[in-house]
Amino acid sequence: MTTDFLPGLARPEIFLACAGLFLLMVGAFGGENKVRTLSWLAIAALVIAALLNVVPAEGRATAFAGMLVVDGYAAFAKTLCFLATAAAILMGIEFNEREGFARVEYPVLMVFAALGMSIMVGANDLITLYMGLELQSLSLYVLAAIRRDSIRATEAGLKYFVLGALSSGLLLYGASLIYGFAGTTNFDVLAASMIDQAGATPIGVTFGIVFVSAALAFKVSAAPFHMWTPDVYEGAPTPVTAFFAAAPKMAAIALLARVMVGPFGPLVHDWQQIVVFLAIASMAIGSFAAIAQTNIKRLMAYSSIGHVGYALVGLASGDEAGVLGVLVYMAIYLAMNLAAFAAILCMKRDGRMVETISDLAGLARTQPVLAAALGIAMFSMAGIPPLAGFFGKMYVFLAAVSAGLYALAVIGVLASVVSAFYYLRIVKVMYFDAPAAGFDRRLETGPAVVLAAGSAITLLFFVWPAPLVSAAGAAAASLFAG
Amino acid sequence: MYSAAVLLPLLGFLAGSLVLMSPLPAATRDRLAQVITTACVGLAAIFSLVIFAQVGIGGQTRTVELFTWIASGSFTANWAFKYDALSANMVCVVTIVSSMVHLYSIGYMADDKSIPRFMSYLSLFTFFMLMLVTADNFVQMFFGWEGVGLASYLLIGFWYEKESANEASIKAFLVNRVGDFGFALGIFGVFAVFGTVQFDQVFAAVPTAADWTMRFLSWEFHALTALCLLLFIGACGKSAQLFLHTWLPDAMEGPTPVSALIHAATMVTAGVFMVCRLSPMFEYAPTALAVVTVVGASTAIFAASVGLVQNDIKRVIAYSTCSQLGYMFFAAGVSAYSAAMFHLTTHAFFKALLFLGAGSVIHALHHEQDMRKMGGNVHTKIKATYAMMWIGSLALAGMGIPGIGGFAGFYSKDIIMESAWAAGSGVGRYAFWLGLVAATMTAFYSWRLLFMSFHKAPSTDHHAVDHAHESPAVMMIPLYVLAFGAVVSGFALNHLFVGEGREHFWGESIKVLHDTIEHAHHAPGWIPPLLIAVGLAGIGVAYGLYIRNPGKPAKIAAANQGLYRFLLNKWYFDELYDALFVKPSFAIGRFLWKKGDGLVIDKGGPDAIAAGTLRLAQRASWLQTGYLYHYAFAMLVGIVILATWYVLRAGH
Amino acid sequence: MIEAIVFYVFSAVLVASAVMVIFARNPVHSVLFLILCFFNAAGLFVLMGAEFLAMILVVVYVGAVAVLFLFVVMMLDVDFAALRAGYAKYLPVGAAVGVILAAELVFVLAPWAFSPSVPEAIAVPIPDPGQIHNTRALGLVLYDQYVFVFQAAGLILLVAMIGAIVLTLREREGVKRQSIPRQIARTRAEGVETVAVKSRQGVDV
Amino acid sequence: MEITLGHYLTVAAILFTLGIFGIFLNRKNVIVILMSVELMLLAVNVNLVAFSTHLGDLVGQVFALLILTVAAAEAAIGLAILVVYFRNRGTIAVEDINMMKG
Amino acid sequence: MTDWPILSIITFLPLVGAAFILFLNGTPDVVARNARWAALWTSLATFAISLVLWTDFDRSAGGFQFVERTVWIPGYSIGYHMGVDGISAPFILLSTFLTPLCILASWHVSERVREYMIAFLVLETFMVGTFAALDLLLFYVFFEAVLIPMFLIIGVWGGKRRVYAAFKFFLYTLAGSVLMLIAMLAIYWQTETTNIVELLEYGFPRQMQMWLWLAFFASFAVKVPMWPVHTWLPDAHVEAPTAGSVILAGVLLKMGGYGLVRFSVPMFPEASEYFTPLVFAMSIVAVIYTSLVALVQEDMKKLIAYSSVAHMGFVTMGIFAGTRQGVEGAMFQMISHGVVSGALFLCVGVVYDRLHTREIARYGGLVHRMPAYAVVFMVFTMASVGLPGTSGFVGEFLVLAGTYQMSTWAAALAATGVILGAAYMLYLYRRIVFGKLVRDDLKTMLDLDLREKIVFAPLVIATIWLGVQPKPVLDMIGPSVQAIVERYEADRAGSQTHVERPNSTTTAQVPETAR
Repeated sequence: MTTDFLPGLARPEIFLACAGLFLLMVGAFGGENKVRTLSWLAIAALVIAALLNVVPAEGRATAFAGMLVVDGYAAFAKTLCFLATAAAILMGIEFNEREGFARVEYPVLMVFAALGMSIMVGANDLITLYMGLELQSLSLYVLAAIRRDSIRATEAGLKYFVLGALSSGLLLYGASLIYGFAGTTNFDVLAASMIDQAGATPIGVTFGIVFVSAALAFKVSAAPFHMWTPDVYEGAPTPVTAFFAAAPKMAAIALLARVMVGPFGPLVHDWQQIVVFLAIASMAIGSFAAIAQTNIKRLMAYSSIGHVGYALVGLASGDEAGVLGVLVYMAIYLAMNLAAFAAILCMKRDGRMVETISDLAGLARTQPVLAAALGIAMFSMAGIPPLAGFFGKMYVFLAAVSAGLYALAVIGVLASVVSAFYYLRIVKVMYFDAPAAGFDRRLETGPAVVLAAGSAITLLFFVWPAPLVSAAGAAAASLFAG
Repeated sequence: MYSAAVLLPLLGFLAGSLVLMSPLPAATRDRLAQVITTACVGLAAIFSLVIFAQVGIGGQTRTVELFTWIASGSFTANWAFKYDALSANMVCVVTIVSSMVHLYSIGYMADDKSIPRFMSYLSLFTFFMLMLVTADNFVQMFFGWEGVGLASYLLIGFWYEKESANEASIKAFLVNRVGDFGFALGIFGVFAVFGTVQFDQVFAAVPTAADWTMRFLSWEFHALTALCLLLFIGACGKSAQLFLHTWLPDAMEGPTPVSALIHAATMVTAGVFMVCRLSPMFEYAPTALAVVTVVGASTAIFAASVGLVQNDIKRVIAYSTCSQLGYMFFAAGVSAYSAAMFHLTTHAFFKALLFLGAGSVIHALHHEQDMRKMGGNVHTKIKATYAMMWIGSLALAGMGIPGIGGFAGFYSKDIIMESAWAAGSGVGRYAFWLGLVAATMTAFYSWRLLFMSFHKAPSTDHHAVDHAHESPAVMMIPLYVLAFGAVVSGFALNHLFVGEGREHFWGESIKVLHDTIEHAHHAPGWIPPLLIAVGLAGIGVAYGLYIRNPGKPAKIAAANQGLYRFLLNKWYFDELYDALFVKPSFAIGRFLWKKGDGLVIDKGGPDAIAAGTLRLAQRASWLQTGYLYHYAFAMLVGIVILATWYVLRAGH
Repeated sequence: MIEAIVFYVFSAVLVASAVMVIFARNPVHSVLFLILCFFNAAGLFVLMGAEFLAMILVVVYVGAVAVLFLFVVMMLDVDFAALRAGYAKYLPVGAAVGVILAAELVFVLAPWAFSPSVPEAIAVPIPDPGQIHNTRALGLVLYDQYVFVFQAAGLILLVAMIGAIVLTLREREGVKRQSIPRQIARTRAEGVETVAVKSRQGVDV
Repeated sequence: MEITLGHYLTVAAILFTLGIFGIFLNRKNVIVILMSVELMLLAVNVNLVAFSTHLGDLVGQVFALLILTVAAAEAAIGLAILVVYFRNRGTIAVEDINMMKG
Repeated sequence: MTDWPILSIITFLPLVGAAFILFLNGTPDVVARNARWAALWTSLATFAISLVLWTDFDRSAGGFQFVERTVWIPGYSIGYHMGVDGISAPFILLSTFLTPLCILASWHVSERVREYMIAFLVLETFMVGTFAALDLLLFYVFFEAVLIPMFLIIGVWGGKRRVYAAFKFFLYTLAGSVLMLIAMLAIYWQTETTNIVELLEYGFPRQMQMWLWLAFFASFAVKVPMWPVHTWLPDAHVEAPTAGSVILAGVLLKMGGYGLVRFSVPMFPEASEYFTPLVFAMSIVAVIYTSLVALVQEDMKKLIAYSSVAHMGFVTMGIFAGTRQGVEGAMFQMISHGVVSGALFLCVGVVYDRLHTREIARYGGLVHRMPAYAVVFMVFTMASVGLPGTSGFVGEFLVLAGTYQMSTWAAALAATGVILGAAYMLYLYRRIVFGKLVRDDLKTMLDLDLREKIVFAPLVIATIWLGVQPKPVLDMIGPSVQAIVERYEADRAGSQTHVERPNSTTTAQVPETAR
């Protein structure tokens, strides 16, 4: 075990912590009229933090006495988390002002949440994992309820909090079992210890893995630990929902993958069944429950549950191809999901937000560009080529097939057909139905930018998939290098 | 010239179509179309005579290959014109009759509003028919085969306002399709067995294939027998033989020139032509030949029996055609192919004559076709037509004086009957006796027709008869030409077709293993007189019933009500088929659509899945109760499931 | 033997009071039972030689967290009469599932076995309490090896603080506050209104 | 009679299960749920300390210490959310937290 | 000329046109007009360029031509790999041939013209791409992508039940295809390549072939569509706008048949042989069952849609007969059906435009007012019926001839479809065109105008030309089919010949000149 401190490797984290504190100061002294400035500063900080990501020359290094790991995988995941967070802040600026809860704490909490994610994906120790997770979660609980005058927002916060606390308890209980078995919380040492166990895993460790994965499943909102998702997504303010559906999910998946293939990598045959179970349950719930929805945010919640199921299909293989699939899938998911939420943020009529799917009726006539962008996102989520979503699915299924998980792959694709139904329904409402009263013509800058970027990535990914795939490949490789 | 003979009618058709579409005034269009098409076909007829001389008499067989049509692996079919005695003869018959009909139509259809269309169709038909007869392979033959079917369909349904015409046209096409179904299967079989569809190659391979067998459906068959029978189904369809004959009488819905051309002289004889063309195959399939004989003979008697009681002038002739085709078939069935071809040729003349004559009558009587409304000694007003009808009837009845000469039918029918007798086989005798009875009936209904149309006391409606008038020259000239043929063709061609010249004439085109014709020449001497006798008997009965005792037929009909109805309704074939095929098809179709597609597949398949999905969706969203404790419970259940799974797994 | 008795006493009370936390009808009672839980757990900690944690548990949890709970329970002034105890319906199923879980846990944990590779895995061996007592030993590693997570814990507390403030602090309407900058920036024009009064007409104030 | 690791683990397991029980059986009051969470965390701490002692490794206690810290923060956030919810809704009965479902 | 990336140009040129239309601006009228012309010229240019495939195609070679290849997705050997052989080239020509006609036929579309034209051009890109792709994944991408524009075309510009039809179409075909995706991934994992050229040479283990075959079949059978997964087709056809039906029948169905020829038979020969009875059974049922159903239809488009199912039954049968004539006939049948059924839908469209109903009973006696229409309709009716001399005959005949060598039962039963086909088509024709003209609204119907004549002229010419002189097309298809058949025969367990030739050991007595 290295005792090196090497704080330089934690550049993004340290920078974000300092930036968060600085922003807090600005906010505290600048007052409410500085929210806009503060938001832009937060975006800048996140972008800078993303740029500060380093990949050590040897591919993988640990810092702070082995508590934190820095590798290509972490860098990849962090970059995506930071950018997604930045996008979420960007989308929220005008919305929050308009809806009357532009608070200085909002961007600050986002930054701290991003810091928590950063710590999560860089965790090399159960303790680090827990601390990162909690830093992120606490920020999210607050963000969910930040619109404190809204019953729905506070109910969302409450539900999220209670169940989140439950999941923390599960996580810790599992962590304690693992610690108790191996006598260590460090991932590297754990991995070494687990190698001896491969084949005849003591049930205590298995239980530990079950509890930890259940808790992480909660964070990624995989069924049956997904129950909070629809309510929270519906209740939370839309930019916050967009944020929830993007960055924390990415971080949690990255963390799950790291935990599973890192310390528990040798036990792949034990945890594979857990992931398969979660994947199938998520895909099923995500596909079926979404069909009955009328609120588009709730629908997106189920959709995100389904997408997590697909990402888990990749993870289920437990090999490098699988992790590559997960990373590509999540990257694409972020792009299309943010685009979709940006479109949802544009759904306002006479300055008021509307959220039901039927409000989209005939959007293709009243606002063809917006409809086209949302349509692209929907087709992509349904996994129809040549849009990006298809390639994400392809990579995860490829991994599953390579691992011999044919049944899982078949269930996955069939679920994707079912899910196509409700994505199509949105397209149908926008394109086939008679127009309802149009939305406000003026698009706000934030959503417009995110919408444009997300749609462009979704639409044109197939032209030049190489950069993302190569980067994800390198990231996946680095995870297995250690 | 060899190509031109076939392609000129096509040119006529195309030109006619162009004229039809041109913006010229209607009268000009009509005239132009008439002239062009008639000229084209007429020219083709002249060419065909030259060809007949060169190929048939001169023996210069040849095949003009145009270009490859279908080539797929070893399957090759060319566009080609094969000229040998068989096809030269057919080309001759077709073009001559066709040109006469073209000419006749100018007069007959003068009042019609779509003359160019009619003329074009006629030319189109002629083209297809020529393609059929000059084919050097099965596929081109099939092309012509179906093509004439199309033309027939178009011409039967020419008066498309008439529901009955439309129905008849569809019926004709479909029944022919049934035949073609067998024909096509036969072609596939030929290809499967011989690896080629070229006549020459197949025929060359036949002797070696004499004892080959092939599996068809689930049974093992003698290959050639099976193939010949399949092909014969096609012949039955086209030539309206028993079981596939129902379309021919209905086809009389078409204009009369069409009936003359297609449904008497040419198209319907294609089946006979096919059997003759395929004589090298049939010769090695005696069972098939027997079937041909039986079917032919049965049709002869069946159609004749129905013809006895029909009242529509054209239908009588139609059944007569059907019956005469039966003669040709059983001739072919007893290997007397040349006799069949002989009768085909003579029949073409006298039957076309009869039809055109009938057309002239109808024309004269302002499109009255029901014989019961004719009569009234109208022959005094249309003498020429009357004479022509007599000639046609005499030829049809095969009248003549044995040892001296007679009308065309005399020669051809005589040789057929002799051949049937001379074949010596059971089926041959069967054919002979049935043919004899049919000959009696033929004479009877022919004169019944004459008597009813011309002599009988007119019906209550005098108007038509009173205003009867002789047809114009343009209609009469064809009658004269055909009558000439009906008189002399038997005598003129006897030597060449079935006499001593036959071997030189037919050459390779017809192949026989046992020369039935030769035996026929040594048939008992009582056959020709007997034929004449039964013919005279038929005429006598007709005279007795319709001239002497005009009330008698009704009484006989009333006395034998069952038989009469049976015959009048054509042995109830139409009703039978309607109940067996047509109605069930619609019923099954409706059942499959509503119940099969609608209920089982859709309701059970996609719709059920969709409904199930929605139900599941509803359930899944009910799971989301909104209550925290349920959510927590769900998580707990998840944990417990996983934990239990591993505990149980560890137990093993 | 004494150890065993102490263990069983603490454990029994711990479990019993935990049950009461859940099933007490009055939330105030629940909080009080929770405090009892904490005390007993602290006793168990001492029994295991973790004196510092025991102390923290009492100081922080009993002293702060539980009091916070009590405070909130009181503040929210929940109408106890309206609260329903409708869980009897679901109790059987819930209890069954819960019992299964408990049984499985006990079944799994009772025959506990450490990994054979534990000796190499030990990162920070507990020093001899006679030499370095528990509190000092914790302090030594906390600020050294675990400084990263320690800092993170600090941030978590900060976030909790921000969160609590952002959610609950509100500037009430109708409450007058002093604003020094406004007082300083006040001008004469804002303070005094000059009205030209026409005679005999008076002024509307 | 010796008190082994298994004894502590059993107590912790029971306590943990009770904590979970408290969360999903509770129909009355969200505060009790928060207390149940505390019970769960307490159980975890008992586990960790027991392991720490029996392994002779201090890390477990460090972990427990940090958990105590975080749990306190968590409780604070939880109560804050509860308070704002109560302000909006006027109730904290678990059965009433049901605006959103499906 | 061949140095150009000709296939890429054909594939993506329509996209360029679509992008151009996307950025048109002006008043709605101007945009609509410009969009129409831009779409027409783009598709015409594409067709013109695609003619290079016709002229420069090397008909003597069975391999792939005009091959282009670059890296697409790194790490995974998935490349941008395009090329054509005799099996795909005709379909590309068919696609580029039909698209301008569709656009011309849609001239009167007045709603959302811009989107309409974009949808068609995008659709063309995907269609051509599907046939040109030589990489398994690339193929799948194009194959599936087609769903998007077609879904919109049916849903936005369709009839009354368009939503149901669009969803049914989309989900049905998607459900079929996703299984194929899994199979493709499995193939990739087995062979580590998605290069179709290499895969065609690869011999899969028997057990694997079975599964892969089934997965591929699930996709293609739905697309073709085969009985009993055909029910999406009547709905989709009925509701789609005329041009949509044309493309659907003309090209989209062919993708299924193309897939069977391209993948199922050559890549999984053992499985193909094993499942041949199943395919035959399904095909025969399709032919007879749907023909009977077509007979009783009351909606013109539905009738023609059912006839498509029946005709495609011949195609699947021919493909799995595995004989030269069978496969070649199936290929030709697909091309012919592409032209003919497309034209028939246009015929329906003509009267639908005038009377806005597709109910057969509402028509009758159209020939009186619309002689030119009657002629055109007659030509396609006859082609559909399979009259020799029209394109419909050649394919049907070869298929049956090819099938006969494998199974006389199949050939005989399927041949009954020829009779039934004649029945329903003639019955349809008679009810619409013939008869007395009684209804007043029919009396004012106008005959084909110039635009419609321009649309129909190439189709009529193609129908007759393909029927009289199919050789160039057959020559194009031939070598490639030959390669497939030879491979298939090599893998086939035993000869299926039904002919016993006791007096000869070989077929030597069949004259050599037969070729």
